[in-house]
Amino acid sequence: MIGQDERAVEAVLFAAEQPLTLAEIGAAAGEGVDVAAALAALVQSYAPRGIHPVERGGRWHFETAPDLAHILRRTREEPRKLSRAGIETLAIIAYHEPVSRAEIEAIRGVQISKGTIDVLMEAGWVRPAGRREVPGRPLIYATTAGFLSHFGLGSRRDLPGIDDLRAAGLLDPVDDMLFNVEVESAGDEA
Amino acid sequence: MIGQDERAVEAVLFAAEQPLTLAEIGAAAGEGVDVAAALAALVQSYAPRGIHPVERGGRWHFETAPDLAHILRRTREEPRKLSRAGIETLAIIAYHEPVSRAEIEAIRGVQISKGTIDVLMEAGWVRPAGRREVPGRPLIYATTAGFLSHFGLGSRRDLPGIDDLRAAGLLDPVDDMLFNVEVESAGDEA
Amino acid sequence: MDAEDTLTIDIDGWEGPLDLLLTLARSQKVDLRELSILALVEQYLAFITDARALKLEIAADYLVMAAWLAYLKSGLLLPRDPEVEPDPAELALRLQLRLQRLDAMREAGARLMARDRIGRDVFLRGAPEGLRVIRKPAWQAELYDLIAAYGAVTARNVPVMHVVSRRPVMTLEAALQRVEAMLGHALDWTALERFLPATADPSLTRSSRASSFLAMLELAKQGRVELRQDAAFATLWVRAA
Repeated sequence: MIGQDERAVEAVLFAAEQPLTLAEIGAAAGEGVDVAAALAALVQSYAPRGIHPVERGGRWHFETAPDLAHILRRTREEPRKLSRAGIETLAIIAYHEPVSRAEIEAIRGVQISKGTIDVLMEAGWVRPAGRREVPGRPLIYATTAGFLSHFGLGSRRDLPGIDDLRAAGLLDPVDDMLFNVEVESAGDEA
Repeated sequence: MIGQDERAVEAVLFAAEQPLTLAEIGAAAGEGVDVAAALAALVQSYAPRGIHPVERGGRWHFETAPDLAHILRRTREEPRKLSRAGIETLAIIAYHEPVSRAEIEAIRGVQISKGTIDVLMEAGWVRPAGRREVPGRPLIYATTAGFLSHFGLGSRRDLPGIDDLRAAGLLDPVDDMLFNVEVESAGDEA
Repeated sequence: MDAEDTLTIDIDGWEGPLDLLLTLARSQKVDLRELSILALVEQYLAFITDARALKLEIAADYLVMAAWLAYLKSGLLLPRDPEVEPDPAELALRLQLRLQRLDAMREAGARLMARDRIGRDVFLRGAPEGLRVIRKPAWQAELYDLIAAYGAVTARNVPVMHVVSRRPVMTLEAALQRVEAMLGHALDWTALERFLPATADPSLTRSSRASSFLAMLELAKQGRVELRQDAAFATLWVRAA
């Protein structure tokens, strides 16, 4: 039996043009609706169906089941194709956020061209997230809720392998200054 | 148990940007999918839900359940005071109903802007009451039951007559009124 | 090495020395944590030497890296000199960590791109109705406002109708009749004003004066009255002829 709360939440999510927070769903569905319980019930009742309610970064929306991609894809354009630099930069921001441009460059070992971060911001996946309080006060970048939705991540904890990488110390704050200094001084000698 | 055909058809309908014909659904869902049977199954399985697949003129789409329309279109009431043109027009309709727009203008001595009667209809106080059988067959307007209840009147006969108005001094300040009329008619045209 | 030829040709394809180092490290086909830094350094230096032999343009940062790696190599091969800071073994470890980091991010990027992505693998609702908040004006008016407004409209119209329908004038015909009738009674010179109807309305007075004057001129033309005026703007006298 489908409860009235469930029906209301399902209709709200269905009609919404944007993913909605619990509070937004509650505001639309009306007073006294137990949104969390209704969502849990919906997730269960839609599990076998061709469309599902999903949570991405604290916001909910309906999307089609991934296994049906083949029938839906043919009429659609491929989403934005990123350059290799773009993909790596996005991964670095996602796994290290917030991170400055210099820190991204330290990990990649090369300068990133001016447009790379712009492309990621234009896609709605990356946003400026303030400045690092170090000399020069560089801008730092972080990912957005749109990034989580696009890549089907409930939260940053769902980033593939993030726990292993952290345990291996590969996500520690980037400090390659010494290495770079050495390179330069070695270069001077050469 | 939800069949694979049903899942495919539901995902296709969900992702479509416009309502689809059976043939279009079939083309998207793939070879060998019994679209009509899948739609029939979907109609049944969604019947108790907050969203339904529906057919309109041979095309299918998902719609939110009609009984949930109120949560999708939330109206927020904002108190607004009627303009002077609005209240005068309403008064003329109330005293002279049924009355045409031209007659209202003749009585007011000032043209009424297009929106004035619309506002009164939106407020639920005035309704079209047929046409006057004269050349041009102009629409005539009358007040509603909502008008009577808003103003606390048992019937239109409860409106004070001209003699009552005179006794109450409401017909006296002619010069002031004339002055105000000049100002207001300028405003009406704007 | 087999890879060397392609590497040489593709020199422009590398995203910097670290990228090249990582590719070379991968060719060792071991876990990056087990990587032989010394072997990697040898590979890199050999690659740069080959490229130079082929007179390929080599960007400065590749040469800088080569110099640094040559320095690292000598540090690793020579007996440990405690005076040298930092320890070459530690530098080697740091290089290894850098390669691991870049490799990890590269792999993470590939895994991200392979996820079920919106618009490619999963799809959002094509035509959402949207949740709309409609601002509906709640029109307000009081009964007093209504009645007062009707009073205002009515009051505005009353004087207008009064002026139009009852404008006080005396027509020429009325004046002729009145003057002819009165002449029967007044035999001597009589002032024009005496023929006018008694009224407090100054506009009716003006109208009847003008009409009566015209009526007298008409009667004088017909030879039925005589007119006399002693001076300009003086009283106009009339008597039957």
